[in-house]
Amino acid sequence: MEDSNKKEQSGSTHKIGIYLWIWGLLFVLSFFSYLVDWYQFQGMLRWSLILFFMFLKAGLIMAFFMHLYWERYALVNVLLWPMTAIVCFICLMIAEGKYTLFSRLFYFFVGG
Amino acid sequence: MHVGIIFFLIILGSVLFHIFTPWYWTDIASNWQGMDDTITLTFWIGGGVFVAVCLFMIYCLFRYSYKEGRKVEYKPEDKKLEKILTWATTLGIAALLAPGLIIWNQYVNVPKNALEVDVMAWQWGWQYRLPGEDGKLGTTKVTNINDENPFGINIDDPYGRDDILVQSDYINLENNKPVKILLRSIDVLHNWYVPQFRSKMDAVPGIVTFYWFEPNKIGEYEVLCAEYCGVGHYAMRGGVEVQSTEDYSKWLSEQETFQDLIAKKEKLEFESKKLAKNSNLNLNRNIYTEE
Amino acid sequence: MSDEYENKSGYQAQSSETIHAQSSEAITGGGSGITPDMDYVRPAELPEQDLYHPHSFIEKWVFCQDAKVIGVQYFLTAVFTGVVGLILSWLMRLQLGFPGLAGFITAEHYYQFVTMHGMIMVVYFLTALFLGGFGNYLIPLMVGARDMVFPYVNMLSFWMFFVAVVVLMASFFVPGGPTGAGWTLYPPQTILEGTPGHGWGILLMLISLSLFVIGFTMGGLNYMITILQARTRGMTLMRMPLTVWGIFTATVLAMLAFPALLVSSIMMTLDKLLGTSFFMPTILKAGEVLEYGGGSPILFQHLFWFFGHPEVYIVALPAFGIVSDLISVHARKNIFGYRMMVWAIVGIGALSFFVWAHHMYVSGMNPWFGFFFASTTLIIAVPTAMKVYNWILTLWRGNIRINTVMLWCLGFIVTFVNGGITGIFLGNVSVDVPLSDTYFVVAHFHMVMGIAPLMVIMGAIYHWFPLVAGKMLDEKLGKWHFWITFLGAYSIYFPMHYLGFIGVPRRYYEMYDSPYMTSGVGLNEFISTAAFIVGAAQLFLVFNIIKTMKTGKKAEQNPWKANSLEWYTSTVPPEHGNFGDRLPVVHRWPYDYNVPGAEQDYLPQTAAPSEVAHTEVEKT
Amino acid sequence: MSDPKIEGFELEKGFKGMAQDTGSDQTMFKGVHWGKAMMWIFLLSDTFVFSCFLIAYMKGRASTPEEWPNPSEVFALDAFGVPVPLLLIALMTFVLITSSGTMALAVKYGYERNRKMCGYLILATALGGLTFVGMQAYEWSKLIHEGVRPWENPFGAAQFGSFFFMITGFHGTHVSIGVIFLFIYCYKVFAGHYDEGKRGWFTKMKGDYVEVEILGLYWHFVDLVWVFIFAFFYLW
Repeated sequence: MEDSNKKEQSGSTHKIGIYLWIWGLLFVLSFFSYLVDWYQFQGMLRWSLILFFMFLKAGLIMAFFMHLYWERYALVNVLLWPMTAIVCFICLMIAEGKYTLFSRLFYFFVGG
Repeated sequence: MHVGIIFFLIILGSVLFHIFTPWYWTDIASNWQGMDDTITLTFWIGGGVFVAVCLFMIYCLFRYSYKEGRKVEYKPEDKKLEKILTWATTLGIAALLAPGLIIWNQYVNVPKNALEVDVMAWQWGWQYRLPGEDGKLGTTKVTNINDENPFGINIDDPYGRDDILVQSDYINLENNKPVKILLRSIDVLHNWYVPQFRSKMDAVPGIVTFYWFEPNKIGEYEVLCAEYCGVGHYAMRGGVEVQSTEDYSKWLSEQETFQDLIAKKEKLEFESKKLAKNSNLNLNRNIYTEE
Repeated sequence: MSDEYENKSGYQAQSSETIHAQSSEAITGGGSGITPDMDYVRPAELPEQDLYHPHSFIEKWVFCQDAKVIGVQYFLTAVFTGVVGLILSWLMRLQLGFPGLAGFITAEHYYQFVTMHGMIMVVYFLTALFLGGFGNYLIPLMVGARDMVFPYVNMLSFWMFFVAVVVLMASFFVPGGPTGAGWTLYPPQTILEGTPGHGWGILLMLISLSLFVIGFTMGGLNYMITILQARTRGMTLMRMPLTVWGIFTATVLAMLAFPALLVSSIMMTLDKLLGTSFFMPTILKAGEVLEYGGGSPILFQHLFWFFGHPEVYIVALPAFGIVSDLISVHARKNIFGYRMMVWAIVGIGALSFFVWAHHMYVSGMNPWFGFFFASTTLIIAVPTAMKVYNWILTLWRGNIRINTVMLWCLGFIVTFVNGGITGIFLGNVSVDVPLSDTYFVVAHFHMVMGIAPLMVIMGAIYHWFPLVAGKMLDEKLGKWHFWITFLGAYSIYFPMHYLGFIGVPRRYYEMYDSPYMTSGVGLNEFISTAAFIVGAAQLFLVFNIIKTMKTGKKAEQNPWKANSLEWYTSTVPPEHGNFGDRLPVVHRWPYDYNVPGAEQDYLPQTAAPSEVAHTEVEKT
Repeated sequence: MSDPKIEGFELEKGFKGMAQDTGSDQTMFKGVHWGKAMMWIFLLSDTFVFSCFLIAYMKGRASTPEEWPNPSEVFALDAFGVPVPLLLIALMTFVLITSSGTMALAVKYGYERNRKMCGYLILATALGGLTFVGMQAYEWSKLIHEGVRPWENPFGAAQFGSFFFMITGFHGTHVSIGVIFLFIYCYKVFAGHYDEGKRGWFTKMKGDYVEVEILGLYWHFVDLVWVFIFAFFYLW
């Protein structure tokens, strides 16, 4: 175990530049997503911008700060595939939330 | 040897039990014959697989029980056999799934002419509400519920005024007329279930759930609560009586509407005010404290 | 050697269409001639694990870091909870079969028994027993590791589980008693008056569950990393015994499913303590509107079953794995379709995250979900059926030892197929409508995830007892134990399905006043009687163990003539570190039984190709 | 990190490499330290925890017929007499990303065995985390002053407060735990435990700079979760 770590250490560490770059990029992206609120974009534009910046930031943190970009695919895939279950859960809960809201509005407010 | 025989007797016993069981479903009294048919189909296919698998296992026990020096096959896999089995199973599964989905499609699509019945559940009892002449139910709200308004109907909803109120665990339904059960609970989960109708759905507080059926056999049936709802769950029973059209309309005409109830309460209040001068009669009997 | 090795070695085994992995000959690039390269297995990537040996009695037996001791600790604690669960089930059957006979069982008590029985059996008994007990004991041995990779965390895991059990048991003694909300804990009734134990009982239950999840996470990390990162030389994933595959996949499921349980526990605790309304809509009780509003009870059900359905497979997959190994060893034949079995386990595990709402067909969720979940649910039936076929095809043309272990496996096949078929009824959405919430469901899940895994547990106990204790359990007592348990359990749950057909709802304290239920009286009496007998029959095992420990025959090193690594330890029972000075080197899969040309009817995983060069090990 | 060198074979890249790793013996994640693999799997599990929280929040918010409070107004902060929307949240995000950056650099210097730099950067990260927790405490007390409670709030749907306190509270707990460990590791780095491979207090495992990376993974994860909370709770 120890040996393998030493090997890792003797292997290349990354140049400091890449970290600073990503760091700066994260600030800029956070600032942009803040501007989405500042200018009060509404509707699809707002949501798509929020999601875009969110995924970009998350991706940068995972890829570079957490070194996933340099990891071998075995690890990357093990970590990312389970997210499909979450995606499925999210999609179904969106449908469920809408259905609940419809039921509440229809039977308790609108009627007919 | 005897092991195989005992296992064989178990399988034989299971099949015989299934054929001669005195415990089987009650006579169906609604349009959901399709559910029963799918169950029967599943029994044929599933039961066939069960018997086949077990008999094959028993055969292996007889044929290949331990013998020193028996020649054993060494064949880690057999692609062809595995492929055949996979496809056969997939086919069988598809044959079961298809009717299931078709019937579910009917189950969630309520016919346009269905009579809406509002079933209100609480710990531990039921009461029912039918639409009046306008054919529509008024909207409701849990917080509206009080002595004057036991169903919590929104007073300003024009559809609600003529709603017919059945303050009883028992309700009558018209034979051969589709019914859309709208389930509503004011406290916890319940489930309005009549085994003969084959259909059920939970009543969930906070939303209204629904299902439909068409009763097709005149008679009285017991209503059971099929979702655990606290200590009184097992005692939460009600009843349905399916009647012919004449009997049903006679029964319907005897029921009071929300309008009647309001009028009656107002009259009662007026009189009680007079009475109150003489005695402190407490009319604030709350139906929900009864169990 | 090594060019050839680098280019053609193990990594082709994965992509070539054969199970080359089973034989090292593949690694040398084929050829049946004896060459020195034949036995080559590449050197260890990692240095030997740095083990911390115990220095005192407490470190050796209480806060022990040896996975084998932890496994036994898990096992015994889980069995203790199981006994509590068994007694609760007796009390329930007493009430159901002979109502009024035991006057002290009120409706409140009955519902408390139901709830605690369910929760204990599913979570604290079966999950802990399979993953904590068998997992801890067998994983390091079977993959050829000295211990779990994080022994200290592993020890914490057990003690966290122990505290969870203590908290759970404490709820029997708090005011109001344990919760009686049903093991699914559906709000709103769980935390409202009208449900027994809605105060302290439910709180302790939620705390205990959270502790269990935290404790399990620590254990689960160990199991996963040990299997992924600490295998011995030559042990590829495709050479692992199916037991390890089953436990591994179940652990992955647990790591991903328990979070949903943790979240729903936290949210419900907040609803109870702080008066938040995550799951609580506006509620009118006893004429008063409670201070809740706007929450959704169905949300809880989704979260719960997002955990709950994988949980079913967390119990089932280790059982699948273990039974595969037992059948193969005792039928003296390779497991049929090993790769199919592995993919089936993985596939079932992955699919289990997409089927949860089949528990909720009649819950009032969005009705269109029915189509999606019925389809995904029935798709799972295909890999499951493949596993069943492969078990019986393993028996076919084998040389079957009909001993106690094999009997339990046969019992498993019968009960599992039975329960699996009834699962197709319940998974198929519109067939589920008349049957859900009736005794059909109770019978189904007891058959498929109660009795079937229990059969495997018993088989596993008879199989591995010689390894753990160094003595052979008595066969005769074992057979009595099997037949009474199996026949009894089958006659409990097989007829119970038919109660469900009549329409008897589950969770009824008493049910005989309805006209179409009265016919069930005799059946219920019969079921209850059988339940008492089956429960009592477990004393055979207790007696057997006591007798064996006192006077039993000493076990030889590898009494079943099995191939997998746990039987090739330096001592029996294995000591801390498992394998003595040198870790074993693996050359083949663990199912080389009755290989043509071999002298014995088994080839251990450690047998090097050059030692058995004259055999015709399967290459295609 | 970068591809490890393993005696006995050449590592392929990409999906081919994945097939190679999966089919190989001994380890599946080549060159990945046990502890690091453990932290990754733990984070995967923790992702599911936070996902469940956020999904519950989404479902709760989507299905409430009551007005959902406008976070832009609720979380506004007066700066020089002008209400600036989400000012505090923006600052918190800034602090957390800053600390994430320092942590990333700490990991880098750790691998270069630059004890001093590594230690100072961990210290900076810990202080950043502490600032974040402090700001969160301020935010909570401000909202509580305004009448927001877990069970009700003056702005609209009651679930707003419930989900806010629960999710940010759970995230805050993660940050706090992280800060505690950062201080411990900071001490251990400065004391040179990782240079000399000193055994840990409890686990008796030999210390190594890889532990800094493991802690770093946790800390970046906390930041990662904040990205999602920021988007879904404050901006949405």
